[in-house]
Amino acid sequence: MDLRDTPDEARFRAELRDWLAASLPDGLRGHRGGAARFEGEAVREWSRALYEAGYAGLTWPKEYGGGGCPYSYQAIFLEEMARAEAPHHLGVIGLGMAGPTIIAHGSEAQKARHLSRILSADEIWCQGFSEPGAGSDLSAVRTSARLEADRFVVDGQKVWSSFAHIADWCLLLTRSDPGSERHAGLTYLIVDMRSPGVEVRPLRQMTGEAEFNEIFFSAVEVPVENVLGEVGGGWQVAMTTLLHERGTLGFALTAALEVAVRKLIELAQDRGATATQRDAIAREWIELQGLRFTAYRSLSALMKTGVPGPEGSILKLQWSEANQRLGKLALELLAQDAQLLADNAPYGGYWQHHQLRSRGNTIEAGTSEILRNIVAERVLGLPRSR
Amino acid sequence: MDLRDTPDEARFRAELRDWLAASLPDGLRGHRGGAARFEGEAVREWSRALYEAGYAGLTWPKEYGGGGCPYSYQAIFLEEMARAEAPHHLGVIGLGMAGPTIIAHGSEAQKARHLSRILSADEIWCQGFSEPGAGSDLSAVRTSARLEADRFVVDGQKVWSSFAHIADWCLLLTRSDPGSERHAGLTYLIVDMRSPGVEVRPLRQMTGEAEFNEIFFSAVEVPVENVLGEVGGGWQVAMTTLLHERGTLGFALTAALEVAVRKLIELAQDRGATATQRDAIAREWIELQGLRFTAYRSLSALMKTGVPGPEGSILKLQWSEANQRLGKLALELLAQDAQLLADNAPYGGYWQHHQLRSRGNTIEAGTSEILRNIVAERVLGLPRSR
Amino acid sequence: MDFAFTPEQDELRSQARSFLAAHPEPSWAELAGLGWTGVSVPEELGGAGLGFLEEAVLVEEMGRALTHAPFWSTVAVVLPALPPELQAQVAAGEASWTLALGPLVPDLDTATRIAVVGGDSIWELDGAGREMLQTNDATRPLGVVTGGSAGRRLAGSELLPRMRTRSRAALALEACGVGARALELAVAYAKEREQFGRPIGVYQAISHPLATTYMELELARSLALWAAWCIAVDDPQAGLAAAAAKAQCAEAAVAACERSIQAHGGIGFTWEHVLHRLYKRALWIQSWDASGAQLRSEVAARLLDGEGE
Amino acid sequence: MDFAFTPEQDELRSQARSFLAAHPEPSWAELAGLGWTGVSVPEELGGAGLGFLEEAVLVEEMGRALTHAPFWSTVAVVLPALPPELQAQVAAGEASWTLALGPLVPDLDTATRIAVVGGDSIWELDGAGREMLQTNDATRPLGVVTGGSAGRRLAGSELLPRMRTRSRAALALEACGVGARALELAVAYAKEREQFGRPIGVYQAISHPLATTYMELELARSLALWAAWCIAVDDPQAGLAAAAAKAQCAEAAVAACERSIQAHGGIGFTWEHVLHRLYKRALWIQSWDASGAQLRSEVAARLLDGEGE
Repeated sequence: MDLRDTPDEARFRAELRDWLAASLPDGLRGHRGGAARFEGEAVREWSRALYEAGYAGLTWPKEYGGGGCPYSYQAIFLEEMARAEAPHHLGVIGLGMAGPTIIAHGSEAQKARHLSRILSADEIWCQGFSEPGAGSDLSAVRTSARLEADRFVVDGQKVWSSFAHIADWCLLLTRSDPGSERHAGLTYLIVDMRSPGVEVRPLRQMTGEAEFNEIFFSAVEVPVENVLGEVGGGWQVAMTTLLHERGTLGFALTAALEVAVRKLIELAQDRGATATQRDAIAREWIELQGLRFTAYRSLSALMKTGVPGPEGSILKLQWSEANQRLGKLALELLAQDAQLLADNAPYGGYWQHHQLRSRGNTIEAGTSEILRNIVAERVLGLPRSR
Repeated sequence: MDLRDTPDEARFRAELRDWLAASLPDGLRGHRGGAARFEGEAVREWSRALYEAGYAGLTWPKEYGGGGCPYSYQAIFLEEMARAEAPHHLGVIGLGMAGPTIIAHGSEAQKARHLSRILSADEIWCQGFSEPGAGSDLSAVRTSARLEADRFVVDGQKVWSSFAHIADWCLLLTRSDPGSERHAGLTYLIVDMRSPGVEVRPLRQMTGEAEFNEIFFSAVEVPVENVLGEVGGGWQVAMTTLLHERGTLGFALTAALEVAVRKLIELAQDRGATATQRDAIAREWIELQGLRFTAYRSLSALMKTGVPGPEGSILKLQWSEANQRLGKLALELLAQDAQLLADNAPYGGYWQHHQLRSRGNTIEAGTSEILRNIVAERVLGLPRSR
Repeated sequence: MDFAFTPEQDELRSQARSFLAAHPEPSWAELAGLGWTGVSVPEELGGAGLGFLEEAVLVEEMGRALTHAPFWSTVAVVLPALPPELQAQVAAGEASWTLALGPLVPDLDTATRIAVVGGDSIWELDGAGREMLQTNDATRPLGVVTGGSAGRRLAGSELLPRMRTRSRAALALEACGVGARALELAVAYAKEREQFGRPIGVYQAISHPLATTYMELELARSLALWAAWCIAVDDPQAGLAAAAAKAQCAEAAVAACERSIQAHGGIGFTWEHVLHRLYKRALWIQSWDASGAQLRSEVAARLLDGEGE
Repeated sequence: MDFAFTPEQDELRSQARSFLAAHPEPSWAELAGLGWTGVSVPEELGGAGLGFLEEAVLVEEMGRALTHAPFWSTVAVVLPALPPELQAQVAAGEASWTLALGPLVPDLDTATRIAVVGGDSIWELDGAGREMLQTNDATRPLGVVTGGSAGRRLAGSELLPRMRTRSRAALALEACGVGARALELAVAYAKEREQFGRPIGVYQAISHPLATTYMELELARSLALWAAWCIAVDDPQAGLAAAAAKAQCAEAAVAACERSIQAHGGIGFTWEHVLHRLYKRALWIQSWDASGAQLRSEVAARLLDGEGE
């Protein structure tokens, strides 16, 4: 056990920190997240800069243009990016989900076509998983893909798809066997978002911003060579995608929480805090350290065994609740000023946005109810809940 | 709406308060509850004194020796008893459950034999509902009653029966039809606890005291005239018992909580409290007022419509959690002295006992899980949970 | 001991519920026409001569409906400070009021007149500029006043504690309305929305938090009604009851909205759904005047130090 | 970055788990025979020359087993203050220690020797009377010492903060052991106990609180291991980490026991079941030295006022 960076890790961290200090444009620093993270040419240029410096796809194999680094490098990368308050590479879905799934299940042609363009932010991806009738229950997918000669014809609707409004490609889960039920008969397709019949409508959230989209598919033609994995084997491939989503997610979340806790402490120093508020702030700082070191423990297991430790399954859930408590605590510190938005608001409205946005954290990417089921069943071994 | 006593209620309260001041022996004042409430001749004498002063069975019909008073009198009685820290009448089960069930479903002979003796504490009752395999699921009762000529022969085991070790009679739920399942085929029997084949074993709790008992029945003979209600109709009769248990229970609980909150405030004044502890104490005091006025609202509905308001269903659950928080808060105020028991303990160990005993509050008389199901299904109308 | 509304009060509630459901932004004249703005104004001044319990019914319903009107600021806050002829104007629907106590002033977009505190008196503020701010709860916006000067003297400032007590009790009641509606929406959704082949209300992960919400709201409502009754009969516990009620009801309403959003899943997080507006009102109520912690600190001072008795 | 135990440390844990399951009240000589009392004592003094991480493994396992022995007070608290030859006695199983800092002294029934603080030094207390008190946790009883006088000087009192940090980290680790065992008992019971025709673990009202317990305990354990590592390598954050860990682990263990009791229903509330003993140890740990709130107030002072940096 040694919680310090190895000499190689320390060197990587120091270089990255220097590079960030030199390369991150001032306009992008202190990025508050939300819809702003998709927009503007600056974010795309920043993504390209990350790629050119070798920071895109750190853990991807070198043969596909990645860094071939151990997972700890990705963890360090996420920590330092968050500490610098730098926006993420625009290709979050491509780097974290589509790319790894293509590496695991894709054809050589698919690998050649997509992987390097994902790294360089020349291709932006979105995913098409959730449907209006199938939120937590992914196996209830009804978007249909009908095989006609050398192409699938896709009809249906997806929802809660971030990046869809700027995406070039969609990783789409469809039902290719109309008589099938639940996990069988699903096929995973790579869909060109510029195909005729694809329509994207932004979904406005309670923050007033639109970060997610609905995607409507009407008779969209997808060539059979765009099947990812086997026809009818979509469920297994989708599970790979979700596993990759959850791999180093904990680090990204914890690193972002660290920034928010630091800002909360500054807020309390600026405005003063009562004894009960100080107690709550200390509680959140302690919880953050717990999350951070739990992410380290999970990562150590991943690096030793190739499988993330069971501790990792708890990070998203605990983070989401911590992030919600943090936002409410900040509003309490702001008192009546918490009502102010935009220009009048203290700290540019950071906390007002944070607090409302955080209500989505326990819903998106697996609701807390589903995640508790998963912990109960897969980690504790309790019987499947009804 | 008028939260004040009516002139009649005010007179009743004033008389009761004077009577309590004059009649409650010093040795019984400030009674901490727990197993002590069963024991000693003093409690039995006190019960008889309550009876003689007309305070036993206040809401029972006059024809059965009761007071024939409105429910508000019972509420006032419970409040004043708690404020005086007086022990309850020893016949809690008889007064609150057995008596009302006999009044509703009993034969004339049963009424004549039991009712007045319950009031005078000459008969002490216990109930036999829960079984080792049927805790929250009462319909899983397996204690059998086999009809042989003019008597039932009872075999089986009951558990969590308070007062059984001093009881003269048991209100016993049995399965009289061996082929039946769930709510059918149950029969309610009145069992003489001195019958051959009845054995009572005290169950020691985490407090170190034994407040509950196991009751073992082997070939216990019960005459058929001791069936309460119809043979096979035990479930319906049992529901009457439970309804009566929950009728004015809220008042008894709230009144007891009021005493504990008062003691908590005294403790905080004696020992000092931090700002966070003061916040928690205020929260509990506010919660107590919420419970108290919710009990009033439920009572107003009961007096107007004959049915307790739905608000009443929440009192036991909310009270139990409040009582648990209170105990933990007191231990926090006691700091390391919280470890001390018996003679060394501050306040004679009141809080150490209170805190441990309170862990049973969310389990006994309907677990909080079952009570939440009941609120979800019967009050909110949600579908039956699985 | 009677803790139930009269049939007339129940009737007022059902009238209010149906009117407000149809009119989220009623004009002041419409509210006056219904007799609501003068419900507690004496009959000789054109009011109904009723009391705070009837006002309680109305503000609870306005919370539920997220009514955008200066009813709380006029009737719950400023009315007791108004001389008889100004009370008559309120009853007649000719004037509505708000109180500028701090830099942020509520209902400044709709209230026609402004009261301020200066020295030992409460005055009408004349000739002030108004600037509306972009704020979180669009149904109760805040603004700032600029310039202006003290006009007519309305009352002595010894009335302020009573006004604050009424304000807090009314906000507590509004919070009860907000919370109850958020819960109803969640219950309806849980009966109808299916996942894994069953309505989600069968899952205790959904149903138990909603049961908890029901329980918290009922407890909170008992406190709000206690405070309302104390005000109606001028009970000396009114200030304490209103502080307790405001603390508990605001937090219960916020939690009710949060659990309702969670039960709704993604749809509850959208701009189109009413839930976020209920949530923002609940947050408004929580942040206005004094937070739960501040109110509990007042309560603790009374309980532990005997202050304010 | 490596946050995993070595195979040797894992082996020590499995040895400890099986020995302690069989010996809830081991003699000091038995513990010495296993090499545990001298695990961090230098090899030249008869110890194993290992460090706090190995001690961490042992105290976590002793928490789980509710071991009744003065291991925490001797090894986690007093050991660093002992001169070499007294450390050798501990390693050899010839002496065990407790520290009398306040009126209540832990492990006074089993520890053979007593350390006290006086002036700028830590001393051995000679010739004191011992009186055991009736206390809540029978596996770590408290007593009071009477009379006695300062004997040998053990160390300077500047060691006290380090001793307190070790004490807190060790209690945090014990709490992890207690909580983990309470959770395991609840999970096993939820798989086996049937109600309404199904094992109760299928009901989310049972399974979700247990999932929450797992999550809280894992988070808490990460903090305890962080603190242990800081102590092992003499990291300057050790004091802060130990305060954070003690606060979080004690509360997580108390909550784990409470949820486990609840999941067990009536049987979990009985004297015969081990749960109440786990619960009483968790409460002991929570109340000893400083409560969660006191520790958080230390943490807040560092974060907000820059104290102790």
